[in-house]
Amino acid sequence: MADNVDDDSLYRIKEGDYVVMKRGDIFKAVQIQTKKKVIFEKQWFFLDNAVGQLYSTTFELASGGILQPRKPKDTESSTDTKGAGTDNRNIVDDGKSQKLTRDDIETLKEQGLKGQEIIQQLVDNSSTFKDKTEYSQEKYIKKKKKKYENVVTILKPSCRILALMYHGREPGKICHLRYDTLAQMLTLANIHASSKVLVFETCAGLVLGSVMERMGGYGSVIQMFPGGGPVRAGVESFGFPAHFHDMLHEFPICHLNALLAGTLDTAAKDSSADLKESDLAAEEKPEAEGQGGPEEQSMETNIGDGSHDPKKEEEEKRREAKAQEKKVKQEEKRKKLAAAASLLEGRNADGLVIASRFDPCPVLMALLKFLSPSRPFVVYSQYKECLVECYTKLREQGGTVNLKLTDSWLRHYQVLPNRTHPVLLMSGGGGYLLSGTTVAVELSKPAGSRKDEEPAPKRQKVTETEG
Amino acid sequence: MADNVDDDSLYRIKEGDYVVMKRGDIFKAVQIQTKKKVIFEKQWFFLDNAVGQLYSTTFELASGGILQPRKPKDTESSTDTKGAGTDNRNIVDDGKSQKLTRDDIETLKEQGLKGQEIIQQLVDNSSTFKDKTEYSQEKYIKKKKKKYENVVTILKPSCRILALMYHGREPGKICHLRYDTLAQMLTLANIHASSKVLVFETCAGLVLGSVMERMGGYGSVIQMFPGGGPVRAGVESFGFPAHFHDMLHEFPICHLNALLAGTLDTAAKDSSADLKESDLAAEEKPEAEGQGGPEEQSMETNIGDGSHDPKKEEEEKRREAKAQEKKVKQEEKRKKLAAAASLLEGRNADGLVIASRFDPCPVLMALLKFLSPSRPFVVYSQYKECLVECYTKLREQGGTVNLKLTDSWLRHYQVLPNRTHPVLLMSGGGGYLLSGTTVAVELSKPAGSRKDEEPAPKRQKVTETEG
Amino acid sequence: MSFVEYSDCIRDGDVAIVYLGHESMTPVKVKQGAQTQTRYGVIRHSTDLIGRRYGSKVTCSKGGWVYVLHPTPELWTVNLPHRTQILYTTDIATITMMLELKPGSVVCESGTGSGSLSHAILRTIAPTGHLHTVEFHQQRSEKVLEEFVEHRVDHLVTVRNQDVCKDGFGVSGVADAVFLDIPSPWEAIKHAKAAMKKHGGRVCSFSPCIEQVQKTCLALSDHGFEEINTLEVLLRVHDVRTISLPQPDFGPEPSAQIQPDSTVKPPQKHTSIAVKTTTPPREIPGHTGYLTFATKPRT
Amino acid sequence: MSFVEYSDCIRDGDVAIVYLGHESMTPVKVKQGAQTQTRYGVIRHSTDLIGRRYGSKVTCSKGGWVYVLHPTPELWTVNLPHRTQILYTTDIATITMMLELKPGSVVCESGTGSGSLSHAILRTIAPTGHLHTVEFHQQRSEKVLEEFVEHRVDHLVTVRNQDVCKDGFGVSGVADAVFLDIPSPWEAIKHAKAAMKKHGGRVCSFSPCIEQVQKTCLALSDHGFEEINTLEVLLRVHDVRTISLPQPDFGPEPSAQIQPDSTVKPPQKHTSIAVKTTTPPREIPGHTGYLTFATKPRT
Repeated sequence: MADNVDDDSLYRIKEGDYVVMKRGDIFKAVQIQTKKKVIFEKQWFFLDNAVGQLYSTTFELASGGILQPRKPKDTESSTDTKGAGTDNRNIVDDGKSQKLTRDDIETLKEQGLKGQEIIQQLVDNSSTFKDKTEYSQEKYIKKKKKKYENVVTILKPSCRILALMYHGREPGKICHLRYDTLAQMLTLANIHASSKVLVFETCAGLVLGSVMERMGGYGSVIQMFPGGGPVRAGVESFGFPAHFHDMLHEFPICHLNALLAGTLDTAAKDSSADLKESDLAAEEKPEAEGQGGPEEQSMETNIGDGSHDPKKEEEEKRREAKAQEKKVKQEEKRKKLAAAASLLEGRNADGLVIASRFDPCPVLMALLKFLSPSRPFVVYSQYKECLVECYTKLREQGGTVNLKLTDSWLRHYQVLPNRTHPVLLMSGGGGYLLSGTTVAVELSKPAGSRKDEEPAPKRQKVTETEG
Repeated sequence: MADNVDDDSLYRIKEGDYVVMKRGDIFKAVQIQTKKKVIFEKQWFFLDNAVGQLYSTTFELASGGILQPRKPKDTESSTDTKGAGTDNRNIVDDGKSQKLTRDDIETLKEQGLKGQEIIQQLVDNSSTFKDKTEYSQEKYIKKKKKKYENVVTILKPSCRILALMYHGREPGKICHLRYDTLAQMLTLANIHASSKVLVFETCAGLVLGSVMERMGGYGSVIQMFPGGGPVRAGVESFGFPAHFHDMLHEFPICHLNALLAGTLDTAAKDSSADLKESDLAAEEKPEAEGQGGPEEQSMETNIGDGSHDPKKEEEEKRREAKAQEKKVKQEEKRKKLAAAASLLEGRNADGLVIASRFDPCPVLMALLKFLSPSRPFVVYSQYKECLVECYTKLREQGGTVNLKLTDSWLRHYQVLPNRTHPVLLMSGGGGYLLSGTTVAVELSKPAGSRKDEEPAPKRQKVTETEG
Repeated sequence: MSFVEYSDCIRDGDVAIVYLGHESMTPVKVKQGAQTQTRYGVIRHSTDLIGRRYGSKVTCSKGGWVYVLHPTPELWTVNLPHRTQILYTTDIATITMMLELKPGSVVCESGTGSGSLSHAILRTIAPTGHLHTVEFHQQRSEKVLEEFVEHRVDHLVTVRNQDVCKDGFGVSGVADAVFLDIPSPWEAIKHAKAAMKKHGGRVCSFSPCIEQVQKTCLALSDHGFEEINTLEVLLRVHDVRTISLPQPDFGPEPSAQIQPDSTVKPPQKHTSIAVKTTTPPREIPGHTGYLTFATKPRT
Repeated sequence: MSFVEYSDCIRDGDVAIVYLGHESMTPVKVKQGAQTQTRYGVIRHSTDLIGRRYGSKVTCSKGGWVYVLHPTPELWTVNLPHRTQILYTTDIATITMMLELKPGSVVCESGTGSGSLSHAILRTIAPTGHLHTVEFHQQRSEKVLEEFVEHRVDHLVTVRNQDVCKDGFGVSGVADAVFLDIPSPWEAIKHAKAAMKKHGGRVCSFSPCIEQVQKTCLALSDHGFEEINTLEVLLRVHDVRTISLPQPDFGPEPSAQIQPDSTVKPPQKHTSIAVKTTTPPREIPGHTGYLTFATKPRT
């Protein structure tokens, strides 16, 4: 197996790449920047030496925060734990009173538990801890943990890795969407290349990025976003090639009513500038409960407090420059909005994915209107009650079939000779999904489009008869 | 191991015994009555020959519905299926397209699936069924099923067996209470001998009987019952010795408000007969949604339609006799009611178990008042929402600690060499439990007893201020 | 129509899914002049299907109506003719993510079986990926290829009729991912490794029995695979229902002065309240199989 | 106080459970003159506990208060000093029912461990049953006997310090039920059989690993046990919560004439609605052990 340079060049880490650092099963996304200190699991180091190395290389941490590629043979072997005693509950020696086996601990790591959490597990599971007679096992484990603490593997990001990372590190940022639930969403929504997909999410961009990965740069994705602007930290972490971003469009939901009513004006005429100014101003507001909001506000306050008279002119200049900049930005936004609006106006999207902290029912009802008939949609919520409401509304309204409210149960296993068992801890819940397929809305139904409105008097008459 | 006659006499089936018939894992409760035809799994036979035999004996069905004890060596062996191929999905012969293995089927039986349901499983799992090319496996299974069809085992009833029986045959009658959930209830309520336990159930008596079994005839059980009378078919099936029934008391919940208000008059004085008559009349009403209700009504209607003049006198006589009978019965009822009321009046019960089709919240709130402090209670509901309401009310009201809303997940396993796996079908849900412990109610709180009422005007003032 | 690209209208030669009602569907090969019998009467392809929009309501001869749906791998999974045990969407979704499949991926699969997973793989790796699928059983491999042609995905797939444990996948050094659903997956691990790219990739083995999993994990470890992880995923369906909850009758309410502090509201006799809830089906799948994933490192 | 019978009032020598708050309790040996430190201050046994009713609210020296609860096997299980891994209430409840325990049952158990299950067994078989419990580890067997005395259940139990796999349970032909929680249960099956009544009875083995289950099932089958059934039961806790659900802002609502048929109600800007729901804990026990039950037939 001689090195093939052409082949390998695709897999080399470059400066500017978005990568994922891995230790045990702890992940952290980071961009490769030379001479920049990164902190991972309470240790700091530089990624400079990773540049030029192959992805999936494991590095050892040397002093001064220097990474050194580990020899390939040095991979950890688990053979030393194979075939050990089944459990030690009835062993005489009280020192072995830790109910977690080493394998259990390894499995905990596999699950993505942090070292500290593992130590907590050890304490919780130690029969002697309460009696304070023995800590040697714990010390052993700490040693074992150290072994993991001086290595880091650099991975190419993927939907799998980022979904595992967010679920393990910051589940709150992704509405506690578990990786297997995300997997169900991508499949249930039939996400694939060359389609047109609507995404509404407040999952840090993880869901949007996963949809984009599955579309491979083919087709279009329209991100429907709430508040001041789309959140996409998670999308960046995927490290997509530049052309992937060409398929990505965005539309602020604060214009949705206008779009549906046909009153959204996206043409760049000066005459209508006032209207659009106000329209666009709405977008400038920071997201109601977003992370960035409060920080921004406090910064503005500080500037206000520290302003002096002599600096006023300078400030005015700056303001003018800012205003100009703002105008250019607004023009860009206007174009973007027009592009997204024209994609939506056909009401012929191929799929809809919703996963947010917002009440899903109004979101679903509004966005379903943009789908072609016979297309799948899927809504995620952390709370079953929200989806029960969606289900009920959809059944009342018609226009969908194959409605299914589900969740999934996920358990990992430790598979080792003579000590195979499910992992002792599992996720309590991965959230709920409502999925279904759109169908053509009956033309005679009142829920139809504007074209076929029945004359109002006739309809009233029917109501009267029924009443 | 010589036969010990003294020992065995305890285990012999007697006429009049309540027993459970078993085939595979299908159970049916029946009373041993000579010369009485019983029907089990669509076959009829007589239990006469079971009398005098030991419990747990397996019988073969001979012609004419005669039972013949099977030779002890004739137990079914599963060795023929040991170590067979792991699965046959990729085997060439299309005839082996049944994805359920024989072991799976045996396991289905172990789970309590009926023969018909197993056939359905086979059909569902047959890859060729849809294509209608092959039925040989099914035929084989039918043969296999026949093997089970001519034997029946007679068991002594127990909580375990009856809980399995009801869950498998008539889950609707026991509010879909799964056996493991019942097990949790008995443990969470700390049911044991020599305590005083309140039971409110509409589970055919299964829950009541299980509580009685766990109390072994020591202590008292007060069945709080709704509607016309306590339902106890399930209690009979336990076949308790006569003295067990001495500990069982009953109280109709339609008198609960009167009992709580101290206005329930259970003395047998003629002067208050009117009041009590009406009180007791309330009990005579058939249960709102009970099984017996509609039938009874239609019978009355028939009698009314078919009545002739010459029969009127006879009818009147009958009516008088009935009235006399009714009086005696009412006197009995009055005594029973008085006994149960006096047990309740101390408000010092040791445990409370609720499992019914009624809204559990008002039931729980009313019955909790009869518990001593520091006593456990447990409420079952098929629906989580009901228990969320109970939880919320209890948290508002105080007087309880350790509140826990749970359900359990139960899965059976097929354990066979080289083909160990969870059983392919599992129960979708076993219902929900809310459990907790009572504590002393604060005397200063408004939620306390009658003694410490605040003057009404003061309280109104507070309300006004808040408004 | 194709299984990897949506069309708006039904054309001659399409495969359409006729939706008859709750959990009742049937696949139909659309053919000029043909007709399909349903419980609601006849559907005439020329007039009722061809040229109509997917998702349309079609009225059958007896006056009943159906919806005609565009096929997707997920609809196919619940409607395909079973020639073997098949993989269902819950496992398929997990496999797709954990194997890191995406447009352009090259995948090896064995056995092909009834093609349930194959269609989902093809949907995900189109338009630039390729599936090499190996099926031991000749008749089955021919049948599935026929379906790939009908579903207009045959340009993305190569079907091989051979024994993967003996002969491997027929390719080497090309696969990003390998999937095994065979009785003895441990015998195919070396072939999986050989089929995969030098740089590495992901492998998955599906097995119903734990003993198969144990042997497979050992084989994966022996062949240098890393991040070996076994999991099980089960779908839980929640049926939305409104239930009627009878209220208990505690008898006539004593006057309010006696118990002004009671938190129990006066229950109305013989009334009941409606509660919106969900109930699980009485029986649900308790096991499909264990999914074992692993990473092939650079070799 | 006893673990098998309720008392109304706290007496000298009792073991009481002090409830400090949500999921925070501690067992206290009540002793005239003694005092117990809590985070809310000191509890003086003579004045604060003895003679008070179980379930009372007790004010501590710092002004905080606690509840004093009557001990039950279930409260003991969550408060006992761990000397080994213990069995929890969900498994205990299932074991108790499936072993058909009731007043009068004679039970054999090994190992005794920290006595979590033993207390639950004793509660159920009192006042006429008996527990024979075997613990290999001498120190542990002495400690648990001490506890049985303190808990006033020692008249119902015999503790033996021996190796059940070698020496059995020390009784024969008396047990209605046998419970095994040892590393090699298959080695103790013959002793379980010998300890059981001639007429028969029930046996249960608890094992964390599937390999133990496989060997145990084989041994049970070899020794003529019937109705061999392995199951797993997991508790799921639902935390009751009221969540606040933000409503999306779709911008100014167009006049009603344009879309009179819209089912979407005008969303109010920056509002949210409250929803009562339950959430699972982030992590829950994913496995305790497999429970294998079997019936010993008449021999």
